[in-house]
This record gives sequence, structure tokens and C-alpha cells, in this order.
Amino acid sequence: MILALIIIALVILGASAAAMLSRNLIHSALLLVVAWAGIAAFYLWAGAEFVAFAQALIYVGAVSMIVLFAVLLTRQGATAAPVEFDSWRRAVLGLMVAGGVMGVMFGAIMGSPLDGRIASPTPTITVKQLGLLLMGPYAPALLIVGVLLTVALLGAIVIAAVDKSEETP
Amino acid sequence: MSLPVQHLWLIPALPLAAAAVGALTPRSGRTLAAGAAIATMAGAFLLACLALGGALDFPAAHQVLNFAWFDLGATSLRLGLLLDPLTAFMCVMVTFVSLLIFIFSTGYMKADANAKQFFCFLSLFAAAMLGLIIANSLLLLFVCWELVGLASYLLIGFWFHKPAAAAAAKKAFITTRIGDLGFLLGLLWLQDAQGTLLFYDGGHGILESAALANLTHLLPCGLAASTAIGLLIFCGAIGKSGQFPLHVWLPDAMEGPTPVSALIHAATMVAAGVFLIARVYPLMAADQLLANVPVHALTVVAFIGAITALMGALIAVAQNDIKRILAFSTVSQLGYMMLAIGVGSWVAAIFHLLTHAFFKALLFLGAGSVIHAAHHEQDIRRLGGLRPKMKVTFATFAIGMMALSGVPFLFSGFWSKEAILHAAHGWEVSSLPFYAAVLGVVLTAFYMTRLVAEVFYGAPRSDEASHAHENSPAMTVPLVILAACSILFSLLAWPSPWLQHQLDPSAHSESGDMSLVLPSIVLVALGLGAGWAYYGRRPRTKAESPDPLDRYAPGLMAALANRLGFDELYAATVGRLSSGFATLAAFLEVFVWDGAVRFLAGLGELSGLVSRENDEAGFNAGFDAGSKTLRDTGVAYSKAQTGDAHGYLRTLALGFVLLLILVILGGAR
Amino acid sequence: MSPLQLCLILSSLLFCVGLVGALARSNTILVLLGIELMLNAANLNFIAFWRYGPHPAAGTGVIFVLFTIAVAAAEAAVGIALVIAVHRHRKSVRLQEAASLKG
Amino acid sequence: MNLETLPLQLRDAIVGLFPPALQWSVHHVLSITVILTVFGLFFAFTTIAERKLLARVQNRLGPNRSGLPWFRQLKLWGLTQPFADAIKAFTKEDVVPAAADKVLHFLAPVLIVAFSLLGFAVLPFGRHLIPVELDAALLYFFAAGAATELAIFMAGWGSRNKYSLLAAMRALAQLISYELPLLLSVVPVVMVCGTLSTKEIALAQGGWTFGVLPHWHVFTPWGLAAFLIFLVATLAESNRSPFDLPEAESELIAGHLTEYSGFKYALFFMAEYFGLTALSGLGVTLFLGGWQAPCAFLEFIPSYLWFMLKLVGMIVFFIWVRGTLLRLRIDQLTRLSWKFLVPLALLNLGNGAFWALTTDWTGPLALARWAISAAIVIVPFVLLGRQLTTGQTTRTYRYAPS
Repeated sequence: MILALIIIALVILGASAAAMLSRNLIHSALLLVVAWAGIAAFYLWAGAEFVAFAQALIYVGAVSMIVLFAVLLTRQGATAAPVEFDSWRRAVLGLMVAGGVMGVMFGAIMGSPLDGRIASPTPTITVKQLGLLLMGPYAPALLIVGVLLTVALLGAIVIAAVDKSEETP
Repeated sequence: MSLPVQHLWLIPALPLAAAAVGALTPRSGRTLAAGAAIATMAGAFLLACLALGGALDFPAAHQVLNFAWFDLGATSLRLGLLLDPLTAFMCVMVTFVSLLIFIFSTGYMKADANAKQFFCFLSLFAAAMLGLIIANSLLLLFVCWELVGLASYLLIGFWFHKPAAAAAAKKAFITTRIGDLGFLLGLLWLQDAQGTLLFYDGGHGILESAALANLTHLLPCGLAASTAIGLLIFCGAIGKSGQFPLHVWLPDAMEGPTPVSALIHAATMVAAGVFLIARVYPLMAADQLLANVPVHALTVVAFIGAITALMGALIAVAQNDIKRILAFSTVSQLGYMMLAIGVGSWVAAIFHLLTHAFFKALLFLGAGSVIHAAHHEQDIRRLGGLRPKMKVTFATFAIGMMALSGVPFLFSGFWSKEAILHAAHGWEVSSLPFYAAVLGVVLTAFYMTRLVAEVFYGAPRSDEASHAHENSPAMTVPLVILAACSILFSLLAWPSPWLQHQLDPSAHSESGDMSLVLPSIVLVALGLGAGWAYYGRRPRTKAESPDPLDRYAPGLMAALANRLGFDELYAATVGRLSSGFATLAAFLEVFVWDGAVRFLAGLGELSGLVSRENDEAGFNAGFDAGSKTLRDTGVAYSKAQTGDAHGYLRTLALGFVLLLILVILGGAR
Repeated sequence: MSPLQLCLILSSLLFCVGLVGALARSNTILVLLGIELMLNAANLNFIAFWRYGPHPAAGTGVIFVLFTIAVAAAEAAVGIALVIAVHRHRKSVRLQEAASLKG
Repeated sequence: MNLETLPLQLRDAIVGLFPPALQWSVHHVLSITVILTVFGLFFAFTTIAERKLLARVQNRLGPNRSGLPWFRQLKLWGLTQPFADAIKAFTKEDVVPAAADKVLHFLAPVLIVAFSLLGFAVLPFGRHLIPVELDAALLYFFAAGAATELAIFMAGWGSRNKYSLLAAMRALAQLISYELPLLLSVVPVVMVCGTLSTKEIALAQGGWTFGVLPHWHVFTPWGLAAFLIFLVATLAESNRSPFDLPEAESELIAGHLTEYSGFKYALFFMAEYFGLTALSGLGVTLFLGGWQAPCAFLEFIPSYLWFMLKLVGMIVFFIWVRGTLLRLRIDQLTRLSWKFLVPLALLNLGNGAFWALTTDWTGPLALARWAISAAIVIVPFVLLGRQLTTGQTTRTYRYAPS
């Protein structure tokens, strides 16, 4: 079990780190898809089957498409779409800040008494249970998420739509 | 089955609803508006018939329904509905004539783009007119009276794009307003004197003997109070019914669509003045028993009526516009009605009102039919020869003409005119009105014969006339019905005056007295014969050829054709006076008031200058300094807004690290 | 080191990778993707705590992840729409160039 | 010998040959092998069937020459053609453009085949034949299918060819547009059955009304509507005519396949047929009763044969459509999806909810239930269809002889 987890973790971290470092935007996006798929695998490993499939469907199927479309739509000239590290200063600062965050969180995780509860066999949650939860105690949240998604859909269309009147030649 | 007074409000409410429907439908909804108007009017007619049934069961009673409108301090203003035979007959007449004219209008207004508005206005008019009739309060009557005036204004000016129509609407509105001012003054005086405006209120109404006794005291000018009030109210009737000297608006009102002329300016609205005087007859007659007054109210009414009757007939002789002839004929006939009231027989007046409503509506609709067929040619000199082309119109028009002329026995006009002549003959005060009326009868027969001869005989004298053809059933059927009524109505009066008895049971029957019938027949025959001799025997051949009468008295005819110069007279007197006042007002405005205003403005400007100096030197400097500090601070702070999203994110993350360290350290302690 | 701690370390590492991407890259799309990664790292935490928590049957962590995924998807859609709109006006997707509101 | 359980017995016998430690792996490897073999052969014969049927539609003969090696006189009606094609594809040179993104160019065909095969794992092929029983099987199916879009994009982008990229963009737009009606058409089934498990859904369609009318979902108003939407969306999702714009030969050479040759091309070809077959299998499971027999007296035929029969029926239908309908324009394609299929599917969602809520309506109420459900489907269909065609005039071909 732990071995599987470590493999999954390596895939996720490797793919995401490569995505963040890649100079090719398309490769970045595709590597991120791998990372997302790895996260879905992690969910499967943890027993959250439904969430895993949802993650795959939404991230691998939908978000990746949006990202790829955006990359193609915002491409400038060169087909390789090169992305440079425009400033070493920013990269160093970013790494330093991320290192700080990492250190703090690492300290917090290692310092917490989490070892006490070692769980039991992989819990499962059936689709039916989830559905009952969503339709029962979490129904208001579900409604709000529905409204949010609708608003986001409309908002994205309004923002991205070409405004005929101010279109410049 | 009868309609109790409690439900009388339904009669005006129905057309009001139709008006609302008409107002709310889009312009394309003309069929809906017309349908609603006709349907509701048919319903109102049925209800009016039921009401008539109820009223005839108790001819002497005045059924009333009074209610408080609003409280004004200790007194409350009360309105009411009244059902008596006068109301009921008027309701039936108005709803019936309105219904027929509405149906006629569907044909006449077929091509007009604003037809739905037209039906809306017509329904509004009918509602107001019916409200006027059923009112048991002079106030409610006045409100409806003004509403009727408004509807009349809207309908005369319906073709407002024609300058003449717009001017005529304005003229009608303003002229009647002059009379209404008198009406309003009388109304206020009455309210002040009696504390109520209800006609009948169980002994407390203004038309009941207890109240009338309050008004017999003499005023400083020598008139009795009731005389003064009655004459003021009569001013309103003069305006509305087109009596001398305020008759000038009525002929001009013929600029409106012909159904409007038929409905409002011939059959119903102009009769409202007669109805009003008949309604308040007890008030008008309250001074009859006083001997020491210079003049009685009814005497004035009689003389005004006689003058109007004769003058209208005279002017009608010299007019050439088909609708104007009929309009002056209406003025003349209304004069007859007023004369009848003035000589003490309001019943005869109402009888003539009812018969006149039918045959005058018939004549106007007939004229409308001719005008519609002849493509809006109204000049009788340019018409002619329509008899073979428009048989139905001719036949019905001829019936109307004979009824108006008073052709004996078969036609209703004969009997009602007979009653008026009889009443005038029996008047003790003066015999002048009687002779005026007699002369009017001859003239009426004469000009009506002239009208028929010019329009229907001879040869067509214009392209429009030669291309005329009979109209659709929507227009001819109402004509036929009205013609039938004009004949049938005579049955009500002959041989025994059933109608008169129903209207006023207290009046003694005078039907046996037939002494005036023979002279009257002779007079009518004289008029008809003269008319035929001048116009019928040798019909006009060209539109330009002069009128036969011009040869005999060109000056008189010119004066008559010019309507005796009333319009010029008013323009020269009232108009000049008012424009003089306007000039004076303008002078005052420009030189006196404006100077004062400018002086004040200058003062204000001066003080503004002073305070501005004060501000700039004193306050502003302080505020400027304060604002500069604020702005500088803002600029300094806005330096933090680098626009670098990465920087923000970094700061955010660092803040998160600091916060977490704080929490960890705090937790450790 | 318990599996839970392993999961948490994985999630914090992923979070930091996303953070580095968001902080160091100049392409707005990549910044957005970094933020997506950070959101996913948070989701990992939810699932880990659900997996090793005392009440897995309550399903709170799973439900929370579902909602986060929905919100993240909405965020991605709107964010990318913004990027496209900005690109149309400035012909650039570099984040530091979209700074016309700076003080 | 029981035909129904024969495959299970065979599997158990083979698994029993191995030591217990390996039995779990052998069990699954066996399932995978069987699926690969069966559907590999199915793919092969689908291609020949398609060519033959299209030929019949177009009044031709189709491939009829290939026989067996060494037995030249045996023609076998050309049935061995796919194998000949396979050998040809294997031996062809694999051309990779110099400018291509080598990794993506290579990964794309591999990934697309892998992902198009994943869907088969949750299809219940028979009463006892289901490779993996999953609680969220439907979600899994669509999640697995989502990755094929990525592979198409990789193929188009990795080829560095403007036709390939254009085609990939077109394909993505089309796939995203039609993913929505596809998923929405499936949701009513989930709603009515109350489960995401394909096995349960197939089981729920058992039984007959009066012994003749099967309780298949396609025989309900909402099910029929959902099935028709599903069919159209399936056609579009698998890039088949009349929705084969991404590889429109007359416009884009061969779309995202332009730069592929040899076996990689064959892999794409295979993936497309696998995808079509998997979606057809899902359609059979969701709407056509899965492995259920249409009549009670026909139950003696094994369930997996029924499944395959229905699957073949679906495939033949798709081939028939391909031979009959013309290709759409891209604007017509998207308009059909967003203005017609999506609203209709959304309404059908409500229809499914209505059906699920009124299960206790019996007697005359049952008739009312059918009538209401049918009205919910038919009225919007007519209205939306009318709205879709208003303002569209018949196309006139200026240079075509009339």
C-alpha cells in the first residue's frame, strides 16, 4: 500500500514539477494532465472511487481542454510557443517563498501528533451514500454550487466573447 | 323584470369598461375595441329598457340611491343616482342612438388608422352622458357634464392633423367653458345656500319644495335668489346646447367625424343643456309666483330659445355645407326646446328632444352616408343627383327631412313641434316667441326642402358626386332603423299624449286641443312649397351658378351665409379685449416685473461675489491644504500597488508563513 | 512516519510546486495552472483526512472535494476567459504586463 | 452443459491450473486477453462489414478478392481482407515529420487505443460476464473516454501540420459540444434506475409487459428520446459520418491523421472502431436492455449472444447512416448540438425525473403517465425542430445541372 502511494506521489510531483519548469506551454499542460490523472489515482488509492472518476472526467476531460484551447488561442507567432524565465530574480524569490511555506508546513505536519490514529481498512463510500448526503444535509451547498457554475459559465462567455462594437481591425 | 336604482350604475359602467378596453388595446385592436363598444352599448341599452320598465311602474316617484362621497369636516359631500321616467327615457334614447351610431361608425371609420381610439372616445362619451343622466346630484351631473365636454373636445379634434378640426375643438371647448363658469358659480351658490346638491333626498333635496322655499328672498339687485341661481345654471345650458349667444361653436364642431356630429352635436350632448334645465325645472320655476321681481328665470329662457330658434333657421337657409345646414338646424331645434321649457312646458321640450334625437341622428348619419359615398364632398352645390344611386340613403334621409320639417301626422317631429307651438301660443307673458317659432317652422321646411333638392335631385355637379354609390349595410341598416323609429315615435304621441303623461303625471292633458293643427299644416306646406319652387323645380345645373335667393336679397343672404357675423363680432370684441389684456400683461411682464426681478437678481449676484471672495480667501485655502495632505498620503500608499501579481502572491504567501509560525509558536507555549 | 503524514507531505509538496509555478512563471495561463495545482493539493488533504479520519462514513471530505472540484472548474473557466480577453486587448499573456492599474 | 455459464467454467478451469498466488493476476489477465481478442476480431470484421455494406449501398461489390495464402482458389467472399490490411500496415514504413514533436506524435496513437479500450471494462456482456464490477461504472466509462480527446489533440499538435492542428481544434470543439448531450441523455437512465452501475442498469431492464413488450428503456417515451440523442451524440463522438468533419478528406486531407502512416494510422483506425463499439455497447446496456432477451421464450439463447447481436445491430445501423447521410458544416454541427440536442436533453432530464417520481401510477394513471411523458418529449421536439429550420432555405447548387 505504502509503495503504491509513493509511486503515485512520485508521478504527481514529477509531472507537476516538470510542468511548472517546462519551457513548452503545450508540454506543461499535458504534463499537468498527467499530474491530475495521478491525483485521481491517489483518490482511487484512498478509496474515494467516485471522486477519482469525477477528477478524471473534470480535469482530464474538461479543464485540460480549456487550457489547451487557451494556449492555442493566445499563441504568438512562433509555433514552439517558447516561454522564458524572464527574470531570475522572480524565480529565486518564488523559490525562497515556496521554501518558506514548505518548511513551515513540514514542521507543522511533523510536529503534530498524527501517529495515534492509524486507520483501519480502506473506507468506502458508495455512490448511493454520496447521493443521499448531497441531497440531504448538503443540498443547499449543492444548489449554491449549481448557481456558481451557471454564473461562471455565463461570465466566462461574456468575458471571452468578442465585443462586436469595439473590435479593432 | 326591472332594474332597481341600486344597479343603475351598471348603465354607465358598461361603456366605461369598453373605453378602458379601447384604451388598453394596441392600435391594431380596432376590431376588439369596436366589438367591446358595441357589445357594452347593447348591454347598456337592455339595462336601460329594464330601468324604463321599473320607472314606468311608479311614474310619479323619484327612486334615489344616495351615498357619501367624502367627508369634509362635519359635512359630508354626497352623491346619488336617480331613477324617474325622465332619466329612463333619456337613458333608452341615448343608449339606442349610441348603439346605432356605433354600428354606423364601424362602416364610416373603416379606413381610419386610429379607429380603436375613436371607439374608445365614443365609449367614454357615452359613459359620461349616461352618468350625467342618472345623476341625482348637481355635482355628479357637473362632473359628467365636464367629462362629456372633454369627450366632445377629443372627438371634434379627432382629425387633429386638420388645422380646422383642431381649431374647432379648441373653440368648442373654450366656448362651452364660458357657459360652464356660470354653471359652476350657480352650483357653488346653491351648495352654499342649501348645504347639499342632491336633487331629491327625502324632502331635503334642492328640487323639493322645502328647499325651494329658502330661495325666494330678494337680492339687492332686485332678483330673487332662485332666479339668479337658475340663470347661472342656464349659462351652462346655453354653452352646451348652443343657444344664442354661445351657439358659435356648434357649426364648427362639424369638423369632427360625421358619426360624432350625429351622436354628440345633434342627438345627445347638445340635448344635455335642455335636459339640465328640464331636470332643475322646479328651481327655475321657483320664482314664478313672485310678482315683484323684474324678470323671471323662465322668461329669459323662453326669449333666448325663441331668438335661437329663429336665428338658427335663418342662417341655415344660406349655408352650403350639408353638415353646417344640419348644425344650424340643430341650433334652431334646441332653441325650440328651450322655448318650450321657458313657456312652462318642459314635457313638450323633452318630447321634442326625444323625437329630435332620432330624426336628427338619422339626418346626420344620412349626411355621413352621402359624404362617405361622395369621398368627403360636403358642399351641396357640388353634390346632386344622388337619388338614383343611393336609394336607401335617400329614402331614409327624406323621412328624416319630413320629420324635421313637421310634415303632418305620420312623422314624429310634427307632434312634438305641435306641442311646443301649442305651449308657446298659450304663454301669457308675450306672444313674440310664438311668432318667432311660427316663422321658424316655415323656414325649417324651406331649408330642408332646399337641402334635399340640392343633394338628391338634378344632375351630379362634381366627379365625387357622380362616382357615389350606396354604402355597406353597417351604415345603411342604422339609417333604416332610425327612420323606422322616426315614424313609429309618432305613435307614442298620437292620438293621446301617452309619453307626456308618463313624464309628468301632474300635467293636465291638452291633447284634445287641435286648434293649431290646421295653421301648422299650412305653414309647413308653405315652407315645403317655397323650397320646391325655388330649388326643386329647376335643379341647379352647375356648381358655380348663384343661389336663386341671392337675386332677391343679396345683402341679407350674404349676412346669413356669414352666420350673421357672430364670429367676427366675437373676434372684434371678446378677442380684441383679450388680446388687449395680453398686450398689457406683456408690457407689465417686460418692463415692470422683469425690472423688479432683475434688480433682485443683481442683488443676489452682488452677494454671491462677496461670498465667493470670502470663500476663496478663507475656506478654500484651508481645505486645499487638507486635501493635499490626503492626496499625498494616497499617492504614497498607492506605491504599494505595483501591478505585479507575482509580488502580491509572494506577499500573501509570506504572510501565510508568518501567520503559521505565530500559530505554531503560540500552540507550543 | 504514518501514511497520513506521507499523504500530507505529498500534498504540501504539491502545494509548493504549484506555488513556485504561480510565483515564478510569467505566463498567466501557467500561473492559473499553478493555482489549480494548489487547489488540488488542498483536495489531497481532504481525502487524506477522510481516509484516516475518525468518521469516514460521514463522507465530509469526499463531499468537500466534490465541491472544490466544481469551484476549481468554474475558476479555471473564468480565469481562462479573462486571459483570453486580456490577450485580445494587449496581445500578451505575460502577467506583469497587465499592470495598468498600478499606483 | 450450460451455455450461459460456459465462459465462466472455462475461465475457472484455466485459472485452476495456476498456483493460488498467481490466480488473481491470471484471472484479470484472462479477462483482458478475452476482451482484446474478441473485440480485436470484432474490429476486423467490422471493417470488412463496413466496406461490404457501403459497397452495397453504393451499388458496388466491395472487397471480394483476398483469400487464404496457398489456397488461392478459396476466395471466402473477401473475408480475410482485414488481415491482409493488418499485414500491410505492419510492414509499411513509419514516417515521422522532421519538425514533429516526436514524443507526442508517438504517444497519441498509443494513448488513444489504450483509452478507447478502457471503456470495455465495465460493460456487462452477459448475465455473468462483466470484467469489472464498479459502483460508479458509468462515471468511469465517461472518465476513461474523456482522455481520447487529449490523444486527438496530441496527434494534431504533435504533427506540426496546419491541417492536423485545424482538424484537432475542430475535433475538440465537436467532442466538447457533443459530450454534453451524450452525458445528459444518460442521466435520465441513472435517475430512473437509481444507480450508476451498468450491471444494475442491465438488470433493471428485465421482465416483460404482457410477456412481449420488454422493459427496455428504449420502449419508454423518455428512453426513446434519450436513446435518439445518445445515437446522434455517439455518431459525433466517434467522428463518424455525418459528423466526420475532423477528418473531412475534401477539406483537411485526413485531419489529425494526415502525418500518420503504417501501424500508427492503423492504431487510430482501431481506436475509432473501439470507441464506436464501446459507445454502442453502452447504448445497448443503457437503452436496449443489455443482455436481456427481447421475448421470454427466446431466453434459451445465452445472454452474451443477445448482447453481441444487439451490438452488431447498432454497428450496422451506424454503417447504414454513414452510407446515407451527407457531412454537415461546422456551424450546422454546433447549432444542432447547442440549440437542439442540449435543450432537448435537458427537458428529457425533467422527463426522467417525472418518470422516476410516478412509478406508483397504475391503471388509467399509467396511461396518463405515458401520455405526459410523451408530450414532454414530442412538443419540444417539434418546436425546437421548427426553430432550428426557420430561416434556413433549401440550398441551391448554382452549377449543378437541374
